[in-house]
Amino acid sequence: MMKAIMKFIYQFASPKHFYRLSGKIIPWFAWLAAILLIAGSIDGLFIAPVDYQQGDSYRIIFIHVPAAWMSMFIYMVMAISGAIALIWKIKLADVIASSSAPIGAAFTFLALVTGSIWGKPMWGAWWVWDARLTSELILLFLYLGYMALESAIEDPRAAARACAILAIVGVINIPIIHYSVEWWNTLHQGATVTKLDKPSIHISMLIPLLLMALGFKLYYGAVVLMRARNKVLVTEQNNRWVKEIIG
Amino acid sequence: MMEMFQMGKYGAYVWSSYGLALIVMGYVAFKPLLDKKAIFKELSMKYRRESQSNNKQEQA
Amino acid sequence: MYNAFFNLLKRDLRLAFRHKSEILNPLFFFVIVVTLFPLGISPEKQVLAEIGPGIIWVAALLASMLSLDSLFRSDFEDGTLELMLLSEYPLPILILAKIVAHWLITGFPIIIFSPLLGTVMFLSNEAIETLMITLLLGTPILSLIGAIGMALVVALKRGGMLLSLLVLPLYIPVLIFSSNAVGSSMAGLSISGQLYFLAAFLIFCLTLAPIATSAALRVSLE
Amino acid sequence: MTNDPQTKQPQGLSVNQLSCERGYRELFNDLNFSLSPGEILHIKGENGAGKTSLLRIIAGLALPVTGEIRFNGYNCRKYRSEYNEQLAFMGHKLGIKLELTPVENIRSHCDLGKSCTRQQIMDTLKKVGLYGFEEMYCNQLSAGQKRRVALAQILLSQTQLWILDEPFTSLDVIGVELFLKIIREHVCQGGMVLLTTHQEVTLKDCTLKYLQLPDGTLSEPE
Repeated sequence: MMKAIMKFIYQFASPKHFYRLSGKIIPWFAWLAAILLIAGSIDGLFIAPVDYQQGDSYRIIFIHVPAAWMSMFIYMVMAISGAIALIWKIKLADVIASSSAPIGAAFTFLALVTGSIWGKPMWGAWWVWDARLTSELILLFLYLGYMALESAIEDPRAAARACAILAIVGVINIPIIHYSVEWWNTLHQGATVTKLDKPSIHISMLIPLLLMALGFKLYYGAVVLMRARNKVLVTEQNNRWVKEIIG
Repeated sequence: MMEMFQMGKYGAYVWSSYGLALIVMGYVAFKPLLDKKAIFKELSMKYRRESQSNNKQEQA
Repeated sequence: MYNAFFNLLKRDLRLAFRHKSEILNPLFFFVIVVTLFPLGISPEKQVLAEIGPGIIWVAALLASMLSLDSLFRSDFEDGTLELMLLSEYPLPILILAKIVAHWLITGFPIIIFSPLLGTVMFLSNEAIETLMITLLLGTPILSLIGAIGMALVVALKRGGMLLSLLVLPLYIPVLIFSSNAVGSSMAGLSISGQLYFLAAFLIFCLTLAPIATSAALRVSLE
Repeated sequence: MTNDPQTKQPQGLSVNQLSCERGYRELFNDLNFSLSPGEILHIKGENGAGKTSLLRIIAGLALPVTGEIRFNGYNCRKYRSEYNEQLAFMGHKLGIKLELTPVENIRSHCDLGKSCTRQQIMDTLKKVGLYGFEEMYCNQLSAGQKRRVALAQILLSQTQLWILDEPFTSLDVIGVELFLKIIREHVCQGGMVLLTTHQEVTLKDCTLKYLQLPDGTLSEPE
């Protein structure tokens, strides 16, 4: 039984099958993401009511919070698919992991910069050593390390395996880092900063937030598949089906 | 109408955030399309080279 | 298996004693970096006592990171690492022996010298005591985590910069809790929480880091 | 080994459907051969044909793209420790520490596998022609003498399968002869040897097979 399931998975995850299937999925993801992001932006920018404490500046959270969620989600995806690749030797998992890294780094960057832009009117400074921003910054370092390691190792298969190990080590450490930064922050700053993060959010603000979050997820899905397709073409370049596609 | 875009006194912050998101995400989404073109070009050149050298071998 | 562990440990220690610079360089680095701060910031007692714990810990962190190169580099270059991978004994055990040896060579002298630097930075006696305890718990963690990073870059020609990018983010919890413990004991606060965290983290790393390191070495030597 | 369900197993090494890539270039594809006790396999091929890669894959240091290697019927990747017990490897890097003496080198190599006494080490050193050099540091030895130290390590490993990558490099004529003699003795006692070399190997009373890379055709000398 187990063998049959594994066989199915291997077949499903075969590069050729993946290439065909992902080609069909991407347009759906892309269009849905575009619709959701546009709707979420309009809702977030113009329709959601003004926050009585922060005025209109809070509208940045519709970018900031989903981007921060995505940054952590994508790192998780990288670690899990890295583990899958190491344990079951599924090549596609490696491709997904390494295709995810730049997208995750971009979201982390976005979360950091929007957090800082939001911080300027709120805290009066571009940068505050707030626990979330600091954790996000460390996450960015983890992403940069991952990408640097990947580009430093010449052999693509060795690079993928080394990066998988790094991602797993990183993902085990993230909760520890997060906890220590939070603890450090409460010691030094008190709870002055976090008031923005945990207000019981009103439904009219929640809707655009969820729209944006879902849009970001679908956007990630579309882009990661696009990048993975490109990688598959390169790694499988000696196979006949690639030659047939390229002609 | 203009008030709506000014967002109180926070217009610059909000719009720059959204603008930046658009630029970054747009670039990330657009890059694979460019890559794909480059890969197709490179691989098709490689295959042409290979088939050429194969033909030569057959002729010889 | 125990014999394999202890013999490898002995071999590494013997090698280090034939290359004394391997022991002394990280120590000198540690001392020099700490002495730079009074020169760069201010020699005032209050200022130094305030920033002292953090500075000593950052210096220990950097010294430990820079000494990582000696952990696998020479074994990689002369091929003994390859033979270690082909040993019939479990690789994580052998790796652990190498890490312990490396800690004894580079981490332990730092602990011995830390009271001196604590005095120079005007730390109180209790704070110096705490500093030594945190170093005792913390530097092995640095060696263990660093070994993973070093194993990933050992085959690369210019691995040094990359190593710092990989390893330093993972060092952050140790830095936070250790320097905070020293600062707290200066202020006369309880430090048991920080020490418990460090001890737990040490045990955690002790069990998992050798496994991750040996997986990374197998990839690197391919 | 005992866990393996099948009871009657073929003795020796068998390589099935092995393929290997470097970068995106295929080195060899669908390689099949087997080696029984008492046989020598000489792997031939031009530079870059993948000889070293093949040896490293068989030794378990590198991963093939596809295919598997079985030793006495069991999968080498699954039963790594049992396989390593039967394996001795000599690569381009000899695995000799320059700061240690031949005796120390051999001893630390033995610590990774089967233990050996000082008497055994001295006897082996005499056999490979290093009598009188045992207390010199290896950085004072010539390249050929270092080879001999590595040969002594292989001899003392008491393993069945020897994997030798260019073992005759930097050896003089006498050294090569000595090496061949030792290989023959090993094979006559039921050992197996896999080797690459650019020299012609002539061994009487031994089954010598050739494997040509990259196409993987097997042949025997007339």
